[in-house]
Amino acid sequence: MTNVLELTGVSKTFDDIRVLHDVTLAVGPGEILGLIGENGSGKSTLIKILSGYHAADPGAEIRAGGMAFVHQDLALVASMTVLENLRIARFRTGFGWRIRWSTERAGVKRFLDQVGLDVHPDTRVGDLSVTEQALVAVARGLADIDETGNGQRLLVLDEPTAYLPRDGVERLFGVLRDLTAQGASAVFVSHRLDEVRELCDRVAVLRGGELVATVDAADKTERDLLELMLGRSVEDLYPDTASPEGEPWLTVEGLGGGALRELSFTARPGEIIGFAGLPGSGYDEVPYLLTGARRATGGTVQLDDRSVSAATLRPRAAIDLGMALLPADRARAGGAAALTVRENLTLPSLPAFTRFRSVVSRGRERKVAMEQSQRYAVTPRRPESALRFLSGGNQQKVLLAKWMLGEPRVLALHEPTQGVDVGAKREIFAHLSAAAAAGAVVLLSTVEHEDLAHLCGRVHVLRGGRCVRVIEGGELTPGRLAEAVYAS
Amino acid sequence: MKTVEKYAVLVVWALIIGFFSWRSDAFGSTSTVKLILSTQTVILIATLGVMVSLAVQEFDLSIGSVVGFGGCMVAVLDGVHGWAPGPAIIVSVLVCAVFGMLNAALSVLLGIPSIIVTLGTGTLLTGITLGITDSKVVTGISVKTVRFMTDPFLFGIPAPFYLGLLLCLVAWFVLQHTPLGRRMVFIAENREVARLAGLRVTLIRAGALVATATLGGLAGIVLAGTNSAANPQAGSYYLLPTFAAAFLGSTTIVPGRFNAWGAFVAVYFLTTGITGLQYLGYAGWPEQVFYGGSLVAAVTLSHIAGHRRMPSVA
Amino acid sequence: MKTVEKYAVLVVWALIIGFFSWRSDAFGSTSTVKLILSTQTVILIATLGVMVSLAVQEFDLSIGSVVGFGGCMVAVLDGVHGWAPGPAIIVSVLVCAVFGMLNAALSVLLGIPSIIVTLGTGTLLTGITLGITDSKVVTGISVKTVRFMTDPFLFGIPAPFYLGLLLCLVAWFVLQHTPLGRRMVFIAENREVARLAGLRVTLIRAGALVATATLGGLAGIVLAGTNSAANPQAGSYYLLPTFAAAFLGSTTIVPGRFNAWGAFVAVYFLTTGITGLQYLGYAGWPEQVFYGGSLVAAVTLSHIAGHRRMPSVA
Amino acid sequence: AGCTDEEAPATAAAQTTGPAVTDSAAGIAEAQKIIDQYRNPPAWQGPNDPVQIGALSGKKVTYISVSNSIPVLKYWSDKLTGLLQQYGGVQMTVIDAKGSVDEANKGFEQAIAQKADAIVFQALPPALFQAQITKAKAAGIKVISANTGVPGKVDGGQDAEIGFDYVKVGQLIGDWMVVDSKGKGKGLVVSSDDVPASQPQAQATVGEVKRLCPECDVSIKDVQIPQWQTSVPTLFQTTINSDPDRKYLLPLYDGQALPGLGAIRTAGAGAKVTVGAFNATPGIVEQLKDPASGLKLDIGGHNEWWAYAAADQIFRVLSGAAPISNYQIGLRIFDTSNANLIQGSDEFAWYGASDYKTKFPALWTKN
Ligand SMILES: Nc1ncnc2c1ncn2[C@@H]1O[C@H](COP(=O)(O)OP(=O)(O)OP(=O)(O)O)[C@@H](O)[C@H]1O
Ligand SMILES: Nc1ncnc2c1ncn2[C@@H]1O[C@H](COP(=O)(O)OP(=O)(O)OP(=O)(O)O)[C@@H](O)[C@H]1O
Ligand SMILES: [Mg+2]
Ligand SMILES: [Mg+2]
Repeated sequence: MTNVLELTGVSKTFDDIRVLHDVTLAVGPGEILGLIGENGSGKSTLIKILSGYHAADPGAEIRAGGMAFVHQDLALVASMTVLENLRIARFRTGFGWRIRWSTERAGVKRFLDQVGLDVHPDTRVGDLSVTEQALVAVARGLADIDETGNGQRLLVLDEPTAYLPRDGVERLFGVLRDLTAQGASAVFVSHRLDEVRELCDRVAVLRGGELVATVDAADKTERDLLELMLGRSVEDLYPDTASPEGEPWLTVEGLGGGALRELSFTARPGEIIGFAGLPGSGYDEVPYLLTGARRATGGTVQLDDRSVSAATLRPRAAIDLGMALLPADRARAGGAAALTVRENLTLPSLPAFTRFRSVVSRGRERKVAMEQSQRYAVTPRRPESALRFLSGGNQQKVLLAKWMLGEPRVLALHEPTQGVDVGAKREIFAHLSAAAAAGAVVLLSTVEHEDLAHLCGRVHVLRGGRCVRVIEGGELTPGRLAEAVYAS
Repeated sequence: MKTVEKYAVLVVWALIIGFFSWRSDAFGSTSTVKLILSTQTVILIATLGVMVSLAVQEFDLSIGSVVGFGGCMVAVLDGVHGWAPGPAIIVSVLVCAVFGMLNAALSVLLGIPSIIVTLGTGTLLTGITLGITDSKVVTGISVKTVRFMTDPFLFGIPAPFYLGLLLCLVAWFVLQHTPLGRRMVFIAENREVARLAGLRVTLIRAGALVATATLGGLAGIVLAGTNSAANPQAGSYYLLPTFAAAFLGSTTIVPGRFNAWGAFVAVYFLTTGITGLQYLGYAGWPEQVFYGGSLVAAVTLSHIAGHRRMPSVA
Repeated sequence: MKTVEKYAVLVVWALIIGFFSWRSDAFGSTSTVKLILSTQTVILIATLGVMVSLAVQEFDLSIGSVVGFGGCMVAVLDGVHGWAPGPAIIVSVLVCAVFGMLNAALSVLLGIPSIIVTLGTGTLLTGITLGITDSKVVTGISVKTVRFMTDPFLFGIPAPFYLGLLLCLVAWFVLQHTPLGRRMVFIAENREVARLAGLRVTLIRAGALVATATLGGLAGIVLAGTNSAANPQAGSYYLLPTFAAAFLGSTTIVPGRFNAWGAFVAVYFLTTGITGLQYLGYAGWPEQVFYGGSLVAAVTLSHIAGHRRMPSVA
Repeated sequence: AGCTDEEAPATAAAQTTGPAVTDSAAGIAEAQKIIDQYRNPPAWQGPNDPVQIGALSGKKVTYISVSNSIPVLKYWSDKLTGLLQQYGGVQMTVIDAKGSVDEANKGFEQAIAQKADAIVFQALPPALFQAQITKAKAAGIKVISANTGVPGKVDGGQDAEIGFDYVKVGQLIGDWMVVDSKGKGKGLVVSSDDVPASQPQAQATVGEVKRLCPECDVSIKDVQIPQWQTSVPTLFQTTINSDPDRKYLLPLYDGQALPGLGAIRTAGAGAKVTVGAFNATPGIVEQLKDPASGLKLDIGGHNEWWAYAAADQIFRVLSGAAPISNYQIGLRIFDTSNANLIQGSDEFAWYGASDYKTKFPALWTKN
């Protein structure tokens, strides 16, 4: 049988920078091909070329059957409904091009079920959690691929699991396996190498825009894949974390808002505290409510001897208290995509870059931006390029670096390593741990149980908006965490 | 509150009608209804025009120029060169559509924001209009055309009004019931995402700008036909009223989206107040105070009722 | 290419100057320079005004009305009620600032898009201006004020030009060199990011709208002072040219951002062509063709040079 | 200090009007006499003093037009440029202010910068340019206003005024209404106070009707240029609906009437109302022949005659001769009785008067 997708000599140059270099690749029928590579190695660019979003440099040859895509940034419009987002490009029309809403509604139900998403099709996407949004994007991919008929079909997923909890991942894998059983193929991009090994038949590795290897997944260990990706061997992913000492100086009491009903905890300087739970449990609201990004309905936050009511807390006041928030929604809340890396980096701490408290010193900014880019291994290291020209993972590093500049005393993070490659993940962890060692409190809300288990001294498991369990010490393993999260 | 929001403008409208009917005997009569319905067709069509491009987040500031140009073009072809009305109208509309393509090429293909492009091309077109008419009022439009535009057609109201109504119907259907309409909203909300989702963003945006220019041209033709002469200067006065009506329309009927019936209501709402004031003898500056004031009041009211859901304009 | 983009408008400007100097002997002289510099101050100040709110993504369509109102207000206070120039000017500017606060309250606090709000409040204010002046030219502004506005101050150019220059300097400094300017850019690009970074988004947006109205009022006062009288209809003329200049300015010097020197260049660029045409004897529609054409050409050129980097307007 | 133009129309009207009539028959008779006279071709009425223009060659005039997008203003500037050049070798630069005070100011500045010998400003209120006029005169430049309303009224510091007799125009409209309504008409004058000549004309109509027709009734409404398109149509119709007897709709200019004519046609009210205006703009005056439009009167001012008169005034001012206060530029009433005159594209043929073309040049002597 012929291949579903054949790429020959695909290159891509942005301005004067070549980000893809003569990539030649094929996907066979019924095959799942993993595509891995460091942040900025060109994975998304390759996929956007497939989808027609970017044009490849002249000389490339692309042969493909029917394709559907799940893009890295999800490509959803928050103000529109699940149904509209799912069907926007493929509405079925009845008499006089009228949209057949009832048919459509029934039609999408199947795909929402497939990904295990139990929401009404008329819900606004913006009202869903990031995880649920990811499932919507996957459902759209499934619906699209379903529509491409019985010929050669290829579903391309760019980091679909970045926001998914383990059960969502498993469900997705089940769906993908079913698809391939029916003869469709898939391209799967992920920074979670265990997932890649588990799901894929073959793995293509990009390094600096070049395809360095295409290997059988079964033949390689995670460590092998990692070395192929980075071109060097790597040490441990997780840093050693010192056990914190001293008196608790962050006290949160009765914090509520959104899905979160009531949460109380205390933290000592240097502690890394995790929050875990299922979507809707409120674990992912903690960073926002605590820093005033979302309006809390109640509770108090006490830092040292300063106590504030959470309901009146605003980002500005939170920052003054020494708090920092790294939100999950990079595009909307993280950084200004059109502005430069330097400008994004210095935004919250601009006064520190001024002369006479009124003139911004661009020289000082540039120097620090360069240093931060280096310290956080942002590539390409060009502080004057717009943030949106960086790959997703590198953007994430920039945004973490931006908050670190202010040397926060409380660092609240939501999915800080989403879309970040293993190497970068390691660096981010090292920075978090260093911040903790320097006396900051780090609060981490994430679906990555592995990370929680390794990094945190203690994890709060939430259900129904309340903390149902605190896991710490020897009990704190990924397995136990998952158990606690999924126990009902 | 949602219902309040949907109908806030209608309620204010009803209040205004009530007030003027109470204060002026002449106001509350069918002749007033006829008057209001039959004199606003040019604005109605031009408002639908700007609405189409606003619906995909494009600002077409050349609308006034196109209205002026369309009217003069048909007057020159029909009146000066003696073309038959049919071909003269068709060619004029087509030329306006071509102008829309210029706007589209510059703003969609080259990526220059449409608000800047149309500010420039609009001025250019006004200059051209003055040039081709030699800055003179153009006359000689066929009696047939003029009669068609002004003779009562149904319930004593001339045909163009029904054309406007038909265009509203089409715009309502397309925007609210077809995939294209949904896609336009999608594009307005997030152009990049729409592209990634596989929509033909370029085509749809360009199409909207062409539609705006086409409708603008049509409005100009109705204006020239109604007056049986075309004034090359007339267009510029349509810029602000059409945008005002389109924006006000976006706060009612389907609040938060540019929608046809909202625009329809807005056009007639705004004119009702002016008409009422004229009945009471307050022509002149009170009209403007009222116009501005009621625009602000209606938008604020439906906004408060609907808790900040407005189409994101800029 | 970046340099080409930065200076594309300047190059086109130089070409235009070259062309007119070649075609007209009278054009290439210091008196022309003086003329061009001394007569565009009102537009310059008003352009800086709209630029300030455009810089935070707010559209203030009431600029023209404020210019008209500011002039009439000072003329009424000084000319009719016999106030001393100082208090008359200060009170007029303050009243304009209060009007800016109304815009800010409606658009920033209530969250209605500023483009709709200012369309309404602008019309309202025009009505009020006509009302307080009885729709007539108001005269009688103190000789002192008039002399200050019109007597040569330095190099034969009157003081208001230097005031405009000073305001450019301030705007340049604030927008490009202070934390506030940087914060405005972030608010324009992504309000949520700005909010989460602890910026006082509401205050800054409101402040920008107040600044726009204040500068608009100042422009009106310069206009009235220059003429020793105020025309209540004068303002409406300023809406499109100020936006044209602000947009064109955003494509040069610091392409992609609304910037003071860009606006400065744009104002004088656009007027140079018109002045040149007048020297050559082409008053009337060729001016408009040239104005629109050169606006489109300059924007397109710097756009092509800079690979689609424009401030996101709408 | 204060608002200008307040008293002006009244005094002007007082100068030119006769005493009020005692009964309506007498009024109608007087009005009829005037109307008959002005339905005929306008007669040459001076001036007679020659003017030396031999030394004027090479002098420069800057002409500031309020907006050359307006047909007649464009015509005037073109024609005047030609006449000055042809007869006096005087060079005229045209500035199109495009409705902007700023641009008009620039015109004054430009004239001063270019050391012009005279400035003519067209249809711009002198009160608004007091400072500019003073400055120009200080620079030794003569200043002439054009079409500001009242002939010979030079209270803005200018050296001379050249224009139609708008007061006369206003009176003629009033006379015509008195006659047409047989002394019983109710009318609405639609002014446009942003045009300088509007007040004198509007007041003159009101004054004349009051003088000649005790039973008549005229009111004034103001609709300014930016609202012509949107407000005039509804104003016409609301007037028809609310006060059906007020059937004389009298906007100042036929360009202002144009949007209203469409509304009348649409309302099918062409037979019920009578629209009368000034300018006889080609393209609009033709609608006299279309009963559906409602246009029944359009007084024409002879635009070429105006241009000759303006040239004459400029020559006089430049050569230091005393300016003429009222040129009595030809006016002619076009109404349904003589609408057949509106024929062909040469608007000047409609007036049946062309002696200005020889009389004026005869006054311009070379040595
Ligand atoms: N529109 C663009 N203009 C310029 N450079 C770009 C553009 N898009 C991507 N790049 C650059 O291309 C390179 C590849 O980016 P890409 O997004 O394909 O990486 P990726 O492999 O998907 O990374 P990640 O794992 O972080 O998602 C990066 O260096 C990025 O900065
Ligand atoms: N965006 C949407 N998503 C899901 N369902 C929708 C959407 N818009 C409309 N529908 C549903 O489709 C059906 C018909 O839609 P709609 O209300 O637009 O039609 P209609 O009542 O015929 O039109 P109108 O009210 O405009 O006259 C309704 O059941 C409505 O709930
Ligand atoms: Mg990627
Ligand atoms: Mg419905």
